[in-house]
Amino acid sequence: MNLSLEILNEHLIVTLKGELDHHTSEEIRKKVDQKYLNKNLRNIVLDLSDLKFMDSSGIGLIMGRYKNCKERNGSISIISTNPYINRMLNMSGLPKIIKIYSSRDEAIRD
Amino acid sequence: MNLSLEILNEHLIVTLKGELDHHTSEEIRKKVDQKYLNKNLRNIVLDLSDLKFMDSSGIGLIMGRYKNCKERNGSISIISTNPYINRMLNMSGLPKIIKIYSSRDEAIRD
Amino acid sequence: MLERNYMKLEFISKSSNESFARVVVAAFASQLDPTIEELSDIKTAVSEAVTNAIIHGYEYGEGMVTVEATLENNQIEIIIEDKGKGIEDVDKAMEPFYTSKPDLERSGMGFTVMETFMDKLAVESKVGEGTKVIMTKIFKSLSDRE
Amino acid sequence: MLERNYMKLEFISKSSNESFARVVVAAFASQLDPTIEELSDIKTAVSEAVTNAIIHGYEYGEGMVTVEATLENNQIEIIIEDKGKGIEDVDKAMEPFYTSKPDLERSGMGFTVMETFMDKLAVESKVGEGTKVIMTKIFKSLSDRE
Ligand SMILES: Nc1ncnc2c1ncn2[C@@H]1O[C@H](COP(=O)(O)OP(=O)(O)O)[C@@H](O)[C@H]1O
Ligand SMILES: Nc1ncnc2c1ncn2[C@@H]1O[C@H](COP(=O)(O)OP(=O)(O)O)[C@@H](O)[C@H]1O
Repeated sequence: MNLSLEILNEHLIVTLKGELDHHTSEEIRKKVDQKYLNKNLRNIVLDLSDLKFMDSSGIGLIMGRYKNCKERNGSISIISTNPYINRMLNMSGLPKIIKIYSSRDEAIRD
Repeated sequence: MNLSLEILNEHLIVTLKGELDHHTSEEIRKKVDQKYLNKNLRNIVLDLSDLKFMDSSGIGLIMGRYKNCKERNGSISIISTNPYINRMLNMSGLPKIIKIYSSRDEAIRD
Repeated sequence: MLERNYMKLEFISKSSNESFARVVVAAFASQLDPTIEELSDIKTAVSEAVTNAIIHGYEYGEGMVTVEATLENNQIEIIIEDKGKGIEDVDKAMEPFYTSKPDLERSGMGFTVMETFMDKLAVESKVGEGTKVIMTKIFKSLSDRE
Repeated sequence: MLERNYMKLEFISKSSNESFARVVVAAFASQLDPTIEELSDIKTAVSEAVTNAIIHGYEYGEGMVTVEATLENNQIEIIIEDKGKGIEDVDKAMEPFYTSKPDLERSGMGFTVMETFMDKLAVESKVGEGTKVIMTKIFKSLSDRE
Protein backbone atom coordinates (compact mmCIF):
# COMPACT_ATOMS: atom_id res chain seq x y z
CA MET A 1 0.00 0.00 0.00
CA ASN A 2 1.31 3.37 -0.99
CA LEU A 3 -0.17 6.52 0.53
CA SER A 4 0.58 10.10 -0.38
CA LEU A 5 -0.83 13.21 1.32
CA GLU A 6 -0.84 16.69 -0.23
CA ILE A 7 -2.33 19.92 1.03
CA LEU A 8 -4.03 22.28 -1.43
CA ASN A 9 -5.69 25.28 0.24
CA GLU A 10 -8.20 23.77 2.66
CA HIS A 11 -8.13 20.37 0.95
CA LEU A 12 -6.23 17.30 2.07
CA ILE A 13 -5.60 15.24 -1.04
CA VAL A 14 -5.11 11.57 -0.24
CA THR A 15 -3.78 9.33 -3.02
CA LEU A 16 -3.95 5.58 -2.49
CA LYS A 17 -2.11 3.02 -4.58
CA GLY A 18 -2.08 -0.76 -4.29
CA GLU A 19 -4.52 -2.76 -2.19
CA LEU A 20 -6.93 -1.34 0.37
CA ASP A 21 -8.07 -3.95 2.89
CA HIS A 22 -8.49 -4.18 6.66
CA HIS A 23 -4.72 -4.55 7.15
CA THR A 24 -3.67 -1.53 5.09
CA SER A 25 -6.63 0.66 6.11
CA GLU A 26 -5.43 0.94 9.72
CA GLU A 27 -2.25 2.77 8.82
CA ILE A 28 -4.01 4.96 6.26
CA ARG A 29 -6.62 5.98 8.81
CA LYS A 30 -3.97 7.01 11.33
CA LYS A 31 -1.91 9.04 8.87
CA VAL A 32 -4.88 10.75 7.23
CA ASP A 33 -6.50 11.71 10.54
CA GLN A 34 -3.25 13.02 11.94
CA LYS A 35 -2.71 15.34 8.98
CA TYR A 36 -6.36 16.38 8.72
CA LEU A 37 -6.78 17.19 12.40
CA ASN A 38 -3.34 18.74 13.05
CA LYS A 39 -3.31 20.99 10.01
CA ASN A 40 -6.84 22.23 10.60
CA LEU A 41 -8.01 21.35 7.13
CA ARG A 42 -11.63 21.28 5.99
CA ASN A 43 -12.07 19.02 3.01
CA ILE A 44 -10.72 15.64 1.96
CA VAL A 45 -10.24 14.50 -1.62
CA LEU A 46 -9.68 10.73 -1.81
CA ASP A 47 -7.98 9.70 -5.04
CA LEU A 48 -8.65 5.98 -5.61
CA SER A 49 -7.85 5.92 -9.31
CA ASP A 50 -4.64 3.90 -8.84
CA LEU A 51 -6.13 1.46 -6.37
CA LYS A 52 -5.86 -2.17 -7.54
CA PHE A 53 -8.06 -3.77 -4.89
CA MET A 54 -10.60 -2.65 -2.30
CA ASP A 55 -12.91 -4.66 -0.07
CA SER A 56 -15.56 -3.44 2.37
CA SER A 57 -12.86 -2.23 4.79
CA GLY A 58 -12.37 0.58 2.27
CA ILE A 59 -16.02 1.55 2.65
CA GLY A 60 -15.56 1.70 6.42
CA LEU A 61 -12.49 3.89 5.96
CA ILE A 62 -14.35 6.32 3.69
CA MET A 63 -17.37 6.48 6.02
CA GLY A 64 -15.12 7.29 8.97
CA ARG A 65 -13.43 10.18 7.12
CA TYR A 66 -16.86 11.39 5.96
CA LYS A 67 -17.93 11.70 9.59
CA ASN A 68 -14.77 13.61 10.51
CA CYS A 69 -15.32 16.08 7.67
CA LYS A 70 -18.97 16.57 8.59
CA GLU A 71 -18.02 17.52 12.13
CA ARG A 72 -15.93 20.35 10.70
CA ASN A 73 -18.53 21.36 8.13
CA GLY A 74 -16.11 20.18 5.49
CA SER A 75 -16.81 17.87 2.60
CA ILE A 76 -15.27 14.73 1.20
CA SER A 77 -15.04 13.75 -2.43
CA ILE A 78 -13.72 10.69 -4.23
CA ILE A 79 -11.87 10.26 -7.51
CA SER A 80 -12.40 6.79 -8.92
CA THR A 81 -12.04 5.41 -12.42
CA ASN A 82 -11.71 1.67 -11.79
CA PRO A 83 -15.08 0.04 -12.66
CA TYR A 84 -14.52 -2.60 -10.04
CA ILE A 85 -14.06 -0.08 -7.26
CA ASN A 86 -17.02 1.94 -8.55
CA ARG A 87 -19.12 -1.19 -8.23
CA MET A 88 -18.13 -1.52 -4.57
CA LEU A 89 -18.84 2.18 -3.95
CA ASN A 90 -22.26 1.86 -5.55
CA MET A 91 -23.11 -1.23 -3.50
CA SER A 92 -22.44 0.69 -0.32
CA GLY A 93 -24.72 3.57 -1.20
CA LEU A 94 -21.88 6.05 -0.61
CA PRO A 95 -22.53 7.96 -3.87
CA LYS A 96 -25.77 9.23 -2.26
CA ILE A 97 -23.77 11.27 0.24
CA ILE A 98 -20.34 11.66 -1.38
CA LYS A 99 -19.57 12.96 -4.87
CA ILE A 100 -17.55 10.64 -7.09
CA TYR A 101 -15.46 12.25 -9.82
CA SER A 102 -13.50 10.71 -12.61
CA SER A 103 -10.61 13.18 -12.55
CA ARG A 104 -8.73 15.23 -10.00
CA ASP A 105 -9.38 18.50 -11.83
CA GLU A 106 -13.12 18.05 -11.57
CA ALA A 107 -12.92 17.10 -7.90
CA ILE A 108 -10.90 20.16 -6.91
CA ARG A 109 -12.75 22.61 -9.15
CA ASP A 110 -16.07 21.62 -7.62
CA MET B 1 4.34 -21.78 -20.79
CA ASN B 2 4.61 -20.53 -24.30
CA LEU B 3 6.46 -22.56 -26.93
CA SER B 4 7.27 -21.56 -30.48
CA LEU B 5 8.96 -23.71 -33.10
CA GLU B 6 10.61 -22.36 -36.26
CA ILE B 7 12.59 -24.16 -38.94
CA LEU B 8 15.66 -22.45 -40.42
CA ASN B 9 17.59 -24.66 -42.86
CA GLU B 10 18.54 -27.74 -40.83
CA HIS B 11 17.92 -25.99 -37.52
CA LEU B 12 14.88 -26.34 -35.32
CA ILE B 13 14.64 -23.13 -33.31
CA VAL B 14 12.74 -23.62 -30.07
CA THR B 15 11.73 -20.48 -28.15
CA LEU B 16 10.49 -20.93 -24.61
CA LYS B 17 8.67 -18.27 -22.59
CA GLY B 18 7.32 -18.41 -19.05
CA GLU B 19 8.16 -21.14 -16.56
CA LEU B 20 9.94 -24.40 -17.34
CA ASP B 21 9.28 -27.06 -14.71
CA HIS B 22 8.35 -30.75 -14.64
CA HIS B 23 4.73 -29.95 -15.55
CA THR B 24 5.46 -27.78 -18.58
CA SER B 25 8.47 -29.79 -19.78
CA GLU B 26 6.35 -32.80 -20.71
CA GLU B 27 4.42 -30.96 -23.40
CA ILE B 28 7.51 -29.20 -24.69
CA ARG B 29 9.35 -32.49 -25.03
CA LYS B 30 6.52 -34.02 -27.06
CA LYS B 31 6.16 -31.08 -29.42
CA VAL B 32 9.88 -30.55 -29.96
CA ASP B 33 10.57 -34.24 -30.62
CA GLN B 34 7.65 -34.54 -33.02
CA LYS B 35 8.88 -31.62 -35.14
CA TYR B 36 12.55 -32.61 -34.94
CA LEU B 37 12.00 -36.24 -35.88
CA ASN B 38 9.26 -35.77 -38.48
CA LYS B 39 10.93 -32.95 -40.36
CA ASN B 40 14.27 -34.71 -40.45
CA LEU B 41 16.16 -31.79 -38.98
CA ARG B 42 19.70 -31.94 -37.67
CA ASN B 43 20.31 -29.18 -35.14
CA ILE B 44 18.36 -27.65 -32.31
CA VAL B 45 18.71 -24.07 -31.07
CA LEU B 46 17.04 -23.60 -27.68
CA ASP B 47 16.23 -19.97 -26.99
CA LEU B 48 15.79 -19.54 -23.23
CA SER B 49 16.25 -15.79 -23.12
CA ASP B 50 12.59 -15.12 -22.30
CA LEU B 51 12.32 -17.86 -19.69
CA LYS B 52 11.27 -16.55 -16.28
CA PHE B 53 11.83 -19.72 -14.27
CA MET B 54 13.63 -23.05 -14.71
CA ASP B 55 14.28 -25.85 -12.26
CA SER B 56 16.26 -29.07 -12.75
CA SER B 57 13.48 -30.50 -14.95
CA GLY B 58 14.79 -28.05 -17.55
CA ILE B 59 18.23 -29.64 -17.34
CA GLY B 60 16.64 -33.05 -17.93
CA LEU B 61 14.78 -31.68 -20.95
CA ILE B 62 17.97 -30.22 -22.46
CA MET B 63 19.96 -33.42 -21.83
CA GLY B 64 17.27 -35.48 -23.56
CA ARG B 65 17.32 -33.26 -26.68
CA TYR B 66 21.14 -33.35 -26.64
CA LYS B 67 21.01 -37.14 -26.88
CA ASN B 68 18.54 -37.04 -29.78
CA CYS B 69 20.76 -34.59 -31.69
CA LYS B 70 23.85 -36.67 -31.07
CA GLU B 71 22.18 -39.74 -32.58
CA ARG B 72 21.72 -37.75 -35.80
CA ASN B 73 25.19 -36.24 -35.70
CA GLY B 74 23.52 -32.89 -35.16
CA SER B 75 24.27 -30.35 -32.51
CA ILE B 76 22.34 -28.43 -29.93
CA SER B 77 22.99 -24.89 -28.78
CA ILE B 78 21.40 -22.66 -26.16
CA ILE B 79 20.68 -18.94 -26.06
CA SER B 80 20.46 -17.68 -22.51
CA THR B 81 20.80 -14.21 -21.04
CA ASN B 82 19.07 -14.60 -17.66
CA PRO B 83 21.82 -14.84 -14.97
CA TYR B 84 19.59 -17.05 -12.86
CA ILE B 85 19.14 -19.59 -15.63
CA ASN B 86 22.84 -19.41 -16.47
CA ARG B 87 23.59 -20.32 -12.88
CA MET B 88 21.42 -23.43 -13.17
CA LEU B 89 23.06 -24.36 -16.48
CA ASN B 90 26.52 -23.97 -14.96
CA MET B 91 25.58 -26.08 -11.93
CA SER B 92 24.59 -28.93 -14.24
CA GLY B 93 27.86 -28.96 -16.15
CA LEU B 94 25.95 -28.66 -19.45
CA PRO B 95 28.21 -25.86 -20.78
CA LYS B 96 30.98 -28.48 -21.08
CA ILE B 97 29.07 -30.24 -23.86
CA ILE B 98 26.67 -27.57 -25.19
CA LYS B 99 27.54 -24.06 -26.38
CA ILE B 100 25.70 -21.24 -24.65
CA TYR B 101 25.24 -18.02 -26.62
CA SER B 102 23.90 -14.68 -25.55
CA SER B 103 22.14 -13.85 -28.82
CA ARG B 104 20.30 -15.70 -31.56
CA ASP B 105 22.54 -14.31 -34.31
CA GLU B 106 25.63 -15.77 -32.71
CA ALA B 107 23.95 -19.13 -32.16
CA ILE B 108 22.85 -19.49 -35.77
CA ARG B 109 26.02 -18.07 -37.33
CA ASP B 110 28.14 -20.61 -35.47
CA MET C 1 -12.14 -29.21 -18.75
CA LEU C 2 -9.78 -29.42 -15.81
CA GLU C 3 -9.85 -32.49 -13.57
CA ARG C 4 -10.91 -31.93 -9.95
CA ASN C 5 -8.28 -30.11 -7.92
CA TYR C 6 -8.21 -29.36 -4.19
CA MET C 7 -6.09 -27.35 -1.79
CA LYS C 8 -6.21 -26.43 1.87
CA LEU C 9 -4.38 -23.51 3.44
CA GLU C 10 -3.96 -22.76 7.14
CA PHE C 11 -2.40 -19.60 8.53
CA ILE C 12 -2.20 -17.51 11.71
CA SER C 13 -4.95 -14.87 12.10
CA LYS C 14 -2.67 -11.90 11.43
CA SER C 15 -4.01 -9.09 9.31
CA SER C 16 -0.89 -9.22 7.12
CA ASN C 17 -2.13 -12.63 5.93
CA GLU C 18 -5.29 -11.16 4.37
CA SER C 19 -3.51 -10.30 1.13
CA PHE C 20 -1.62 -13.60 1.28
CA ALA C 21 -4.93 -15.52 1.39
CA ARG C 22 -6.21 -13.57 -1.63
CA VAL C 23 -3.08 -14.34 -3.65
CA VAL C 24 -3.28 -18.05 -2.83
CA VAL C 25 -6.92 -18.48 -3.79
CA ALA C 26 -6.44 -16.39 -6.95
CA ALA C 27 -3.39 -18.45 -7.98
CA PHE C 28 -5.35 -21.66 -7.44
CA ALA C 29 -8.47 -20.41 -9.26
CA SER C 30 -6.31 -19.29 -12.20
CA GLN C 31 -6.03 -22.92 -13.27
CA LEU C 32 -9.63 -22.61 -14.53
CA ASP C 33 -8.60 -19.55 -16.56
CA PRO C 34 -11.30 -17.20 -15.24
CA THR C 35 -11.84 -13.65 -16.47
CA ILE C 36 -10.19 -10.79 -14.57
CA GLU C 37 -13.58 -9.83 -13.20
CA GLU C 38 -14.35 -13.32 -11.92
CA LEU C 39 -10.94 -13.45 -10.25
CA SER C 40 -11.54 -10.05 -8.73
CA ASP C 41 -14.91 -11.18 -7.32
CA ILE C 42 -13.30 -14.22 -5.71
CA LYS C 43 -10.46 -12.18 -4.22
CA THR C 44 -12.90 -9.71 -2.70
CA ALA C 45 -15.15 -12.40 -1.21
CA VAL C 46 -12.13 -14.24 0.25
CA SER C 47 -10.83 -11.00 1.69
CA GLU C 48 -14.16 -10.37 3.46
CA ALA C 49 -14.41 -13.84 4.98
CA VAL C 50 -10.75 -13.99 6.04
CA THR C 51 -10.92 -10.50 7.57
CA ASN C 52 -14.02 -11.55 9.52
CA ALA C 53 -12.26 -14.63 10.86
CA ILE C 54 -9.36 -12.45 12.02
CA ILE C 55 -11.21 -9.50 13.54
CA HIS C 56 -14.50 -11.04 14.65
CA GLY C 57 -13.66 -14.73 15.06
CA TYR C 58 -10.44 -14.31 16.99
CA GLU C 59 -11.03 -10.74 18.14
CA TYR C 60 -8.12 -10.00 20.44
CA GLY C 61 -6.25 -13.30 20.31
CA GLU C 62 -4.53 -15.38 17.66
CA GLY C 63 -5.84 -18.56 16.08
CA MET C 64 -5.66 -20.51 12.85
CA VAL C 65 -7.72 -19.61 9.79
CA THR C 66 -8.38 -22.35 7.24
CA VAL C 67 -9.13 -21.77 3.57
CA GLU C 68 -10.09 -24.72 1.41
CA ALA C 69 -10.73 -24.54 -2.33
CA THR C 70 -12.03 -27.14 -4.74
CA LEU C 71 -12.05 -26.70 -8.50
CA GLU C 72 -14.50 -28.94 -10.27
CA ASN C 73 -16.15 -28.60 -13.66
CA ASN C 74 -16.68 -24.89 -14.17
CA GLN C 75 -16.81 -23.81 -10.55
CA ILE C 76 -14.79 -23.16 -7.44
CA GLU C 77 -16.00 -23.89 -3.93
CA ILE C 78 -14.25 -21.99 -1.17
CA ILE C 79 -14.59 -22.76 2.54
CA ILE C 80 -13.20 -20.32 5.10
CA GLU C 81 -13.21 -21.45 8.69
CA ASP C 82 -12.16 -20.21 12.11
CA LYS C 83 -12.36 -21.80 15.55
CA GLY C 84 -13.16 -18.46 17.15
CA LYS C 85 -16.06 -16.98 19.07
CA GLY C 86 -18.84 -17.85 16.62
CA ILE C 87 -21.97 -15.87 15.66
CA GLU C 88 -25.06 -15.84 17.86
CA ASP C 89 -27.58 -14.75 15.26
CA VAL C 90 -26.42 -15.53 11.74
CA ASP C 91 -29.48 -13.99 10.05
CA LYS C 92 -28.92 -10.70 11.81
CA ALA C 93 -25.17 -10.82 11.09
CA MET C 94 -25.92 -11.20 7.40
CA GLU C 95 -28.17 -8.14 7.21
CA PRO C 96 -26.63 -5.38 5.09
CA PHE C 97 -24.86 -2.75 7.23
CA TYR C 98 -25.14 -4.73 10.46
CA THR C 99 -21.85 -4.74 12.34
CA SER C 100 -20.94 -5.54 15.93
CA LYS C 101 -17.80 -3.43 15.61
CA PRO C 102 -18.68 0.10 14.43
CA ASP C 103 -15.82 1.33 16.64
CA LEU C 104 -13.38 -0.47 14.31
CA GLU C 105 -15.02 1.38 11.38
CA ARG C 106 -16.48 -1.81 9.98
CA SER C 107 -19.15 -1.11 7.39
CA GLY C 108 -21.28 -4.20 8.00
CA MET C 109 -21.08 -5.01 4.29
CA GLY C 110 -18.89 -8.11 4.42
CA PHE C 111 -21.60 -10.72 3.99
CA THR C 112 -23.43 -8.57 1.44
CA VAL C 113 -20.26 -8.42 -0.65
CA MET C 114 -19.80 -12.20 -0.43
CA GLU C 115 -23.42 -12.75 -1.47
CA THR C 116 -23.21 -10.31 -4.36
CA PHE C 117 -19.86 -11.43 -5.75
CA MET C 118 -20.32 -15.19 -5.40
CA ASP C 119 -23.09 -17.47 -6.71
CA LYS C 120 -23.77 -19.33 -3.48
CA LEU C 121 -23.12 -18.48 0.16
CA ALA C 122 -23.80 -20.50 3.30
CA VAL C 123 -22.73 -19.63 6.84
CA GLU C 124 -22.51 -22.16 9.65
CA SER C 125 -21.61 -20.93 13.10
CA LYS C 126 -21.75 -21.97 16.74
CA VAL C 127 -21.03 -19.66 19.64
CA GLY C 128 -17.73 -20.65 21.27
CA GLU C 129 -16.85 -23.07 18.48
CA GLY C 130 -16.31 -21.03 15.36
CA THR C 131 -17.61 -20.05 11.96
CA LYS C 132 -17.55 -21.66 8.54
CA VAL C 133 -18.33 -19.74 5.36
CA ILE C 134 -18.98 -21.83 2.24
CA MET C 135 -19.09 -20.00 -1.06
CA THR C 136 -19.28 -21.11 -4.67
CA LYS C 137 -18.46 -19.18 -7.81
CA ILE C 138 -19.53 -20.46 -11.21
CA PHE C 139 -17.22 -19.38 -14.00
CA LYS C 140 -19.73 -18.22 -16.59
CA SER C 141 -16.86 -17.45 -18.93
CA LEU C 142 -16.04 -21.17 -18.93
CA SER C 143 -19.55 -22.35 -19.73
CA ASP C 144 -19.64 -19.91 -22.63
CA ARG C 145 -16.42 -21.26 -24.04
CA GLU C 146 -17.74 -24.79 -24.43
CA MET D 1 11.56 -7.18 12.12
CA LEU D 2 8.43 -9.16 11.33
CA GLU D 3 6.75 -11.19 14.06
CA ARG D 4 6.71 -14.96 13.60
CA ASN D 5 4.33 -16.07 10.88
CA TYR D 6 3.31 -19.58 9.86
CA MET D 7 1.32 -21.22 7.10
CA LYS D 8 0.55 -24.74 5.97
CA LEU D 9 -0.62 -25.72 2.50
CA GLU D 10 -1.92 -29.09 1.36
CA PHE D 11 -2.73 -30.01 -2.22
CA ILE D 12 -3.23 -33.00 -4.51
CA SER D 13 -0.06 -34.36 -6.12
CA LYS D 14 -0.87 -33.07 -9.62
CA SER D 15 1.93 -31.61 -11.67
CA SER D 16 -0.18 -28.52 -12.38
CA ASN D 17 0.19 -27.69 -8.68
CA GLU D 18 3.97 -27.31 -8.93
CA SER D 19 3.72 -23.70 -10.06
CA PHE D 20 0.91 -23.09 -7.55
CA ALA D 21 3.16 -24.22 -4.68
CA ARG D 22 5.92 -21.88 -5.88
CA VAL D 23 3.55 -18.91 -6.00
CA VAL D 24 2.23 -19.63 -2.50
CA VAL D 25 5.64 -19.90 -0.85
CA ALA D 26 6.92 -16.84 -2.72
CA ALA D 27 3.87 -14.79 -1.68
CA PHE D 28 4.37 -15.82 1.93
CA ALA D 29 8.13 -15.18 1.91
CA SER D 30 7.53 -11.73 0.39
CA GLN D 31 6.43 -10.52 3.81
CA LEU D 32 10.13 -10.51 4.76
CA ASP D 33 10.87 -8.36 1.72
CA PRO D 34 13.62 -10.59 0.28
CA THR D 35 15.68 -9.75 -2.81
CA ILE D 36 14.54 -11.08 -6.18
CA GLU D 37 17.42 -13.53 -6.12
CA GLU D 38 16.53 -14.87 -2.66
CA LEU D 39 12.93 -15.31 -3.78
CA SER D 40 14.08 -17.05 -6.91
CA ASP D 41 16.26 -19.45 -4.86
CA ILE D 42 13.30 -20.35 -2.66
CA LYS D 43 10.98 -20.88 -5.60
CA THR D 44 13.46 -23.20 -7.27
CA ALA D 45 14.10 -25.26 -4.12
CA VAL D 46 10.35 -25.59 -3.48
CA SER D 47 9.80 -26.63 -7.07
CA GLU D 48 12.39 -29.40 -6.74
CA ALA D 49 10.97 -30.82 -3.50
CA VAL D 50 7.33 -30.61 -4.62
CA THR D 51 8.15 -32.22 -7.98
CA ASN D 52 9.93 -35.04 -6.15
CA ALA D 53 6.91 -35.63 -3.90
CA ILE D 54 4.69 -35.83 -6.99
CA ILE D 55 6.80 -37.98 -9.30
CA HIS D 56 8.87 -40.07 -6.88
CA GLY D 57 6.77 -40.05 -3.69
CA TYR D 58 3.42 -40.81 -5.28
CA GLU D 59 4.77 -42.21 -8.58
CA TYR D 60 1.67 -43.37 -10.41
CA GLY D 61 -1.02 -42.58 -7.85
CA GLU D 62 -2.38 -39.47 -6.23
CA GLY D 63 -1.75 -38.30 -2.69
CA MET D 64 -1.52 -35.13 -0.65
CA VAL D 65 1.59 -32.95 -0.60
CA THR D 66 2.09 -30.67 2.41
CA VAL D 67 4.13 -27.47 2.38
CA GLU D 68 4.72 -25.64 5.67
CA ALA D 69 6.54 -22.34 5.98
CA THR D 70 7.60 -20.40 9.05
CA LEU D 71 8.98 -16.87 8.94
CA GLU D 72 11.00 -15.94 12.00
CA ASN D 73 13.69 -13.32 12.47
CA ASN D 74 15.53 -13.13 9.19
CA GLN D 75 14.82 -16.62 7.90
CA ILE D 76 12.22 -18.92 6.41
CA GLU D 77 11.94 -22.59 7.20
CA ILE D 78 10.13 -24.69 4.62
CA ILE D 79 8.98 -28.28 5.17
CA ILE D 80 7.72 -30.31 2.23
CA GLU D 81 6.21 -33.67 3.01
CA ASP D 82 4.58 -36.58 1.23
CA LYS D 83 3.12 -39.84 2.52
CA GLY D 84 4.42 -41.74 -0.50
CA LYS D 85 6.88 -44.55 -1.13
CA GLY D 86 9.84 -43.13 0.77
CA ILE D 87 13.57 -43.34 0.00
CA GLU D 88 15.60 -46.43 0.77
CA ASP D 89 19.05 -44.84 0.77
CA VAL D 90 18.90 -41.11 1.43
CA ASP D 91 22.66 -40.59 1.08
CA LYS D 92 22.67 -42.16 -2.35
CA ALA D 93 19.55 -40.24 -3.38
CA MET D 94 21.28 -37.00 -2.48
CA GLU D 95 24.34 -37.66 -4.65
CA PRO D 96 24.56 -35.25 -7.58
CA PHE D 97 23.17 -36.74 -10.79
CA TYR D 98 21.72 -39.82 -9.11
CA THR D 99 18.19 -40.50 -10.29
CA SER D 100 15.96 -43.56 -10.10
CA LYS D 101 13.96 -42.32 -13.09
CA PRO D 102 16.29 -41.62 -16.03
CA ASP D 103 13.44 -42.79 -18.31
CA LEU D 104 11.45 -39.71 -17.20
CA GLU D 105 14.46 -37.55 -18.20
CA ARG D 106 15.17 -36.61 -14.60
CA SER D 107 18.59 -35.06 -14.20
CA GLY D 108 19.26 -36.25 -10.65
CA MET D 109 20.04 -32.67 -9.65
CA GLY D 110 17.01 -31.96 -7.43
CA PHE D 111 18.70 -32.38 -4.06
CA THR D 112 21.86 -30.63 -5.29
CA VAL D 113 19.77 -27.62 -6.29
CA MET D 114 18.03 -27.55 -2.89
CA GLU D 115 21.41 -27.74 -1.13
CA THR D 116 22.95 -25.02 -3.26
CA PHE D 117 20.06 -22.57 -3.17
CA MET D 118 19.12 -22.94 0.50
CA ASP D 119 21.23 -22.52 3.64
CA LYS D 120 20.21 -25.75 5.36
CA LEU D 121 18.74 -29.00 4.06
CA ALA D 122 17.66 -32.12 5.94
CA VAL D 123 15.86 -35.12 4.50
CA GLU D 124 13.91 -37.64 6.60
CA SER D 125 12.40 -40.63 4.87
CA LYS D 126 11.03 -44.08 5.62
CA VAL D 127 10.19 -46.65 2.96
CA GLY D 128 6.44 -47.06 2.71
CA GLU D 129 5.75 -44.05 4.92
CA GLY D 130 6.95 -41.02 3.07
CA THR D 131 9.53 -38.26 2.84
CA LYS D 132 10.04 -34.95 4.60
CA VAL D 133 12.39 -32.27 3.31
CA ILE D 134 13.28 -29.48 5.73
CA MET D 135 15.04 -26.45 4.30
CA THR D 136 16.02 -23.06 5.69
CA LYS D 137 16.92 -19.90 3.86
CA ILE D 138 18.55 -17.00 5.67
CA PHE D 139 17.75 -13.64 4.12
CA LYS D 140 21.21 -12.06 4.03
CA SER D 141 19.66 -8.94 2.57
CA LEU D 142 17.74 -8.54 5.83
CA SER D 143 20.72 -8.97 8.13
CA ASP D 144 22.57 -6.35 6.08
CA ARG D 145 19.74 -3.92 6.50
CA GLU D 146 19.93 -3.89 10.25
N1 LIG E 1 -15.98 -15.27 11.50
C1 LIG E 1 -16.80 -14.58 12.34
N2 LIG E 1 -16.77 -14.84 13.67
C2 LIG E 1 -17.58 -14.15 14.53
N3 LIG E 1 -18.45 -13.20 14.13
C3 LIG E 1 -18.53 -12.91 12.82
C4 LIG E 1 -17.71 -13.57 11.87
N4 LIG E 1 -18.00 -13.08 10.64
C5 LIG E 1 -18.95 -12.15 10.84
N5 LIG E 1 -19.29 -12.04 12.14
C6 LIG E 1 -20.30 -11.14 12.72
O1 LIG E 1 -21.17 -10.71 11.67
C7 LIG E 1 -21.17 -9.29 11.59
C8 LIG E 1 -21.39 -8.83 10.17
O2 LIG E 1 -20.29 -9.21 9.37
P1 LIG E 1 -19.99 -8.43 8.01
O3 LIG E 1 -21.23 -8.35 7.19
O4 LIG E 1 -18.80 -9.07 7.37
O5 LIG E 1 -19.64 -6.95 8.47
P2 LIG E 1 -18.38 -6.32 9.23
O6 LIG E 1 -17.21 -7.27 9.13
O7 LIG E 1 -18.13 -5.06 8.50
O8 LIG E 1 -18.82 -6.13 10.65
C9 LIG E 1 -19.87 -8.86 12.21
O9 LIG E 1 -19.91 -7.54 12.67
C10 LIG E 1 -19.68 -9.89 13.33
O10 LIG E 1 -20.47 -9.55 14.46
N1 LIG F 1 9.79 -37.46 -2.18
C1 LIG F 1 10.48 -38.54 -2.61
N2 LIG F 1 9.95 -39.78 -2.48
C2 LIG F 1 10.61 -40.87 -2.93
N3 LIG F 1 11.83 -40.82 -3.52
C3 LIG F 1 12.42 -39.60 -3.67
C4 LIG F 1 11.77 -38.42 -3.24
N4 LIG F 1 12.61 -37.38 -3.52
C5 LIG F 1 13.69 -37.90 -4.10
N5 LIG F 1 13.60 -39.25 -4.21
C6 LIG F 1 14.62 -40.17 -4.77
O1 LIG F 1 15.86 -39.49 -4.81
C7 LIG F 1 16.37 -39.46 -6.15
C8 LIG F 1 17.17 -38.19 -6.39
O2 LIG F 1 16.32 -37.04 -6.33
P1 LIG F 1 16.74 -35.70 -7.06
O3 LIG F 1 18.12 -35.34 -6.66
O4 LIG F 1 15.70 -34.69 -6.79
O5 LIG F 1 16.79 -36.06 -8.60
P2 LIG F 1 15.62 -36.40 -9.66
O6 LIG F 1 14.31 -35.90 -9.16
O7 LIG F 1 16.05 -35.69 -10.89
O8 LIG F 1 15.61 -37.89 -9.82
C9 LIG F 1 15.15 -39.61 -7.03
O9 LIG F 1 15.47 -40.11 -8.32
C10 LIG F 1 14.30 -40.58 -6.20
O10 LIG F 1 14.73 -41.91 -6.38
